[in-house]
Amino acid sequence: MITYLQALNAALDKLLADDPRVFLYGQDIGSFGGAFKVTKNLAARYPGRVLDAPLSEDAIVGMAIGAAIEGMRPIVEMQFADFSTCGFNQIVNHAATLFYRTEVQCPIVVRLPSGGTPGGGPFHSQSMEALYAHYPGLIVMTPGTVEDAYSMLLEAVAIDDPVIFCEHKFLYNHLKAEALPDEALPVGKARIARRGRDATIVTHGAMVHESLAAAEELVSDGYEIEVVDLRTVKPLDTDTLLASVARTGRMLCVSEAWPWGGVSAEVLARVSTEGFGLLDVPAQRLNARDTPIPYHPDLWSAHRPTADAIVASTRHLLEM
Amino acid sequence: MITYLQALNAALDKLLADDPRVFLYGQDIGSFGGAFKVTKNLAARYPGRVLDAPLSEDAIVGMAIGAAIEGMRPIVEMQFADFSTCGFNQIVNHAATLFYRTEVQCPIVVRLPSGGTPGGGPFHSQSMEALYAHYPGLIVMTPGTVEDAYSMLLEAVAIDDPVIFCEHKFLYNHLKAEALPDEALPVGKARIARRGRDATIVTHGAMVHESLAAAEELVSDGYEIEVVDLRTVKPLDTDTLLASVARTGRMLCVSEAWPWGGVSAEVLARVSTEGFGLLDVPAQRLNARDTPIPYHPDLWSAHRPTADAIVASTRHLLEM
Amino acid sequence: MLLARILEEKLSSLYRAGAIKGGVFLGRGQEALSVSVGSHLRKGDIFAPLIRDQAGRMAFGDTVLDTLRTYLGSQLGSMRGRDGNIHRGRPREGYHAMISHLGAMIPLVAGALLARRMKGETGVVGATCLGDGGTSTGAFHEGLNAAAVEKLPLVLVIANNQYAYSTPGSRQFACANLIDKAAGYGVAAHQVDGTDLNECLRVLGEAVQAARNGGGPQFVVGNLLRLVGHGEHDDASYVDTALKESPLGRDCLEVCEEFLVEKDWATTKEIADWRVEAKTEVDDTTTKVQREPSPDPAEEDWTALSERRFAEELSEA
Amino acid sequence: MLLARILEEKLSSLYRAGAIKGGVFLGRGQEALSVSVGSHLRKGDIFAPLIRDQAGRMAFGDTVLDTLRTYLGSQLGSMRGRDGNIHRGRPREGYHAMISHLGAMIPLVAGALLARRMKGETGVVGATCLGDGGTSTGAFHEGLNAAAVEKLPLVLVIANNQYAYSTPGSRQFACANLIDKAAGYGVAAHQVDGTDLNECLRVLGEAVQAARNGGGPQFVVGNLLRLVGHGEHDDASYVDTALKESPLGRDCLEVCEEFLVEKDWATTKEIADWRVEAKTEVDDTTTKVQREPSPDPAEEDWTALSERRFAEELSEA
Ligand SMILES: Cc1ncc(C[n+]2csc(CCOP(=O)(O)OP(=O)(O)O)c2C)c(N)n1
Ligand SMILES: Cc1ncc(C[n+]2csc(CCOP(=O)(O)OP(=O)(O)O)c2C)c(N)n1
Ligand SMILES: [Mg+2]
Ligand SMILES: [Mg+2]
Repeated sequence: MITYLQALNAALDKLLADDPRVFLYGQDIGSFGGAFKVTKNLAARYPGRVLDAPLSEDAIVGMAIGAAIEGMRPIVEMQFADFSTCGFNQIVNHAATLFYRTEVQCPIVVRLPSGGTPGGGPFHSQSMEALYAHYPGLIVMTPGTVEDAYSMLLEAVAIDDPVIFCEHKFLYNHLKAEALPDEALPVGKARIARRGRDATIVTHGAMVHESLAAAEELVSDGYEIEVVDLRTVKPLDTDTLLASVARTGRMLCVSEAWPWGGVSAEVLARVSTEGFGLLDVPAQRLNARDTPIPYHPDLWSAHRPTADAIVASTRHLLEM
Repeated sequence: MITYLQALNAALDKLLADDPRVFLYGQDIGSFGGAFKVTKNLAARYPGRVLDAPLSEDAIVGMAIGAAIEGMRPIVEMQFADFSTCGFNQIVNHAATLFYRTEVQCPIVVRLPSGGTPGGGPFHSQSMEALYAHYPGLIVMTPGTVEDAYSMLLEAVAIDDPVIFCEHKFLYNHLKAEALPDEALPVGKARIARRGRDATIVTHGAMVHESLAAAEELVSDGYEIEVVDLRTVKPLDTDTLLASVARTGRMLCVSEAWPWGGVSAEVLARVSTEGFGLLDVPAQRLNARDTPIPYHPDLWSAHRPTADAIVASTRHLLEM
Repeated sequence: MLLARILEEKLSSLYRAGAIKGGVFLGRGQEALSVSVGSHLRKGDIFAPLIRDQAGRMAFGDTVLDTLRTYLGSQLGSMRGRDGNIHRGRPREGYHAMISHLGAMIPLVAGALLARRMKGETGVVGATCLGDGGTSTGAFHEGLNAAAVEKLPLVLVIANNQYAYSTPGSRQFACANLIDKAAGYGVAAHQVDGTDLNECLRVLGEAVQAARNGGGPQFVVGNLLRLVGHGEHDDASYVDTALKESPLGRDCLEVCEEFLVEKDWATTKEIADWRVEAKTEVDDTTTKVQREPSPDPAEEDWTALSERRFAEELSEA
Repeated sequence: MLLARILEEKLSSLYRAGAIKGGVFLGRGQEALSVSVGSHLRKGDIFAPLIRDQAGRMAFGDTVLDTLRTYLGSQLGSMRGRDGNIHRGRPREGYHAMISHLGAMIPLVAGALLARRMKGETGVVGATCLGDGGTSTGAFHEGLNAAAVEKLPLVLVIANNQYAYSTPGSRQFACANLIDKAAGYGVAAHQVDGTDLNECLRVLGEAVQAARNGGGPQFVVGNLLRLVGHGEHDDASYVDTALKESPLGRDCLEVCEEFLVEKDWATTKEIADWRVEAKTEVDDTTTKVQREPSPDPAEEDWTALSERRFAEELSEA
């Protein structure tokens, strides 16, 4: 069995082994192996290519951009996604604009350990994909499975544009798979995680598993719920969503991020517009609440969508 | 006649005169009067209360927060909205979370000279309202008229929560009104800028005027287009939108910001969901293109929505 | 200082017992420096402590009770379960609640001091602490610089514990000594052996007084070692043994106790009694807090805004 | 340097004639310092100029033609109308195109140098410039510090022209001299009279050589005055008259010409001829560029991504 975290480590290992242009830069990622141990053993295995950075998110991203222009393939680790606000300017104004302005590519990958865990609190729990997706020039991935953690990280580095890689902390050690995949869906394609006919749940990241659990629970009520894992939120695979909604006529979008302008807003805007004729009832969304992410696990469980809340929302959708 | 810019200056003047807790902090806003002259004459009139700041957006916002906790009402000027990325962390993680975490209010106003002007280019043209609206804990205003520039700035300072005040640079000197208003719609209420019956254009900021021009042009085709000016994008006045769509059955949302997760995505998500039964045809959106904002005025005109593009999109909506 | 140590030992054992859901980040070895900051501040001053400032917090007025409430997520704690562990404070009392982003508290304290000046208050001091790693942040630089330009009475204390998480100073900065940074901001510099309480009290006393007297920002570097992991999940195996055995690795509490005994200011017995007393207080308070209710999600007021009229009902969990 | 001056004078008059749609930000008075940076760099080196570096840009290989194309928005310019004025470069040639956010180019150059080192290239230097105001940014601090930690061959040149837009140094920093910042980063410090070309060439020569030889980052402060507004819309009335009359206010070009004449290296006549020559080149190129096509929105490829397969069609203008 291999965990989501081990899959990330294996992907980094393979990338470093296969491509001399790849190097890693981030806080405590060297011999210490990173705050979560995603880079464990890599510094020893690839001397001089897994570098501890100062506590300087802005410089970390800025340096990665400079190295990318020089033909390298830097992979940057933010210790938590939440700290990427301190490197925000370099990401959205420098990396994201470089190709458009200069025709020079900027193949950096910024790894953001994302999402909530119990006791994480307001500054160690954020899901920032919508922030980055709003800016032109970035590709934003939110792998929700062990297989995707592995294959999407490999692809992220292969892409010639900057990639924001939102890996989910809650899945790091919880999620396990039999083996690493040999092949994968192309980047930009959503995946039907579960076939259904009565309604479509569109989701991504850790919410894939809450949604699947919800779908399972609804089986006893006689419902077959389709679950679509977006995988990449920018670009967003509208076609797969529309095809699913064409089958089910109902859609709920579940996202751990905040509601206003989040992934779910973009999904609803697209599906409601392009799938206007396909929807039997209005599309719905379920998000984290519009407050900072609370520290206490009891509050946290009520703040983000859970399988129970998804069941309730889906029932509501089905009964509309 | 009073310009949008003069209205802002008059509001600041009144605020400083009426409330000893108000002070201004930002780059070049003192005796120089600011890059755009919004704070002209104020430093001389209110000695020690209009302070030039170092070139340090992060510190500027951080200091404003500290002063607000101490009971002051700081108004911060970013030289351009685009530079607020450098103060982003303090805004979204400190100001926006303070009340939720500590029960202490954070009444700061961050003025963002926003939006495109010809020749502004990628870093002097951005519309960042969606970024800030995504975060819980912030109020985001986008005044589109001289009257609102004045009255909403007064209200912004009166509000006990942090306000992101997106004033539009293109309107600074172009837009004029007869006089300053004595009263105003409450914050959070959208305004029917033009009555109509055939379709609703929902918009805000400088796009209000492009939309009104488009509506005028469509009169010759026999169409009466309603134009709704959002005024505040968070909170968003869904009720007024729904009431308008109930009358017209059709909606186009026009926004100068980028599409993914922007104001228009949020508007479409809400109206399509809550107004599902009211829409005769799918809601549409028209945004700036999903690239950095180009420098050349010819490219810029093709990048952002203009009256012509709005006419075309509205025609398409009407003919659906 | 002793109480802070005992309390932190309790937090550590509660962590190991799984009684605390989030992380636990302790200040063992840094108490002398931290307590010296807190104890030179007066009521009406401003303090924004950081990660390893349990001792300084208590000297400034924080309590065993509120510490435990915050760590254990009691609804009665100052953060009401919304934030936890070191992210606590009572900003209305000048005791600020840190956000995680390092360096961010510096401009906040500067701004609070600016406000005090505008309100005509004099003789106020604002202190905040940071680690060696935190000096690499843009926030540190912008905040200290802006405070220097305004000549604000800010005391910025750098606890140079030689590591930022696992990262040693050699990967964090290239100056010979962190104190060399002061001149670049035009602020007064102080350096102190952070393992020696007497020295810490003296130097912080000078720094706080200088700030109070209008000397502008004071930059204090205390050299020491943290005698514990970055957090309780961390065994700190990366810490250089030579450093541990150097004077930097001394336990400030032991140094202090030896001093007290040597000077005949306290007997070993008395110190042992204080320890028991502290332990009793901590244990009793723990028992009490563990019986307190957790915050109730159903009663939670799910808005981030203080102005209720702007709260929106979106389709949420 | 002369050519840069003449070219900028042309840009100023084009601006006044309304021929340039965006802003124009000139380096008048800063040419000696700027050209000294560019002229010590070799092919294969890295240069990220800033606002007032027309002279340094040209010394590094930028041309009158591309400058005018960018300002006038010709489709044939290196930025193809997508970006303008000082935001130009050819990053593939080591000549970087600044973003507006001050300080942001420092880590970029550091990262490029890190990459060169990883690729095994030696003897490379990377230079970048910044104003006095730019030293207050977090980006400056983080970038210089990270470069120092990696001991990269970065030459960071601060053009201290005494103002950031309208803001004087006294509202920008509190250190006695900007050079005092170097020690805090552990980097070598150089200071120079920015109005004296000889001195600038000598000091920059030393700094670039030191970086090339493995001496790590070099921090250079040139003292001078900008002899022009912040941008051409600005009359710079805030500049202190005493400063203008001080040695800082000397025009480096005049200083240089006097020197040449005094040394008998050139006659006044020869210099006048150079001026005419430069003017002719600038005028001719302007005429040519003004006939070039603007970028055509209809042919514009509206995607920010280089990988076409990920471009999305959203409902847009
Ligand atoms: C801006 C930012 N980046 C990263 C982190 C994650 N982080 C938390 S503590 C820490 C190390 C801090 O080291 P130092 O400042 O020396 O303080 P110490 O822990 O040694 O007391 C890091 C990297 C953070 N809190 N803030
Ligand atoms: C981060 C950031 N904030 C604000 C600005 C707006 N701005 C452009 S130039 C300038 C003044 C720069 O002063 P200085 O660094 O001294 O350079 P100078 O113009 O004097 O050459 C300012 C404030 C900016 N470009 N970047
Ligand atoms: Mg440390
Ligand atoms: Mg300057």
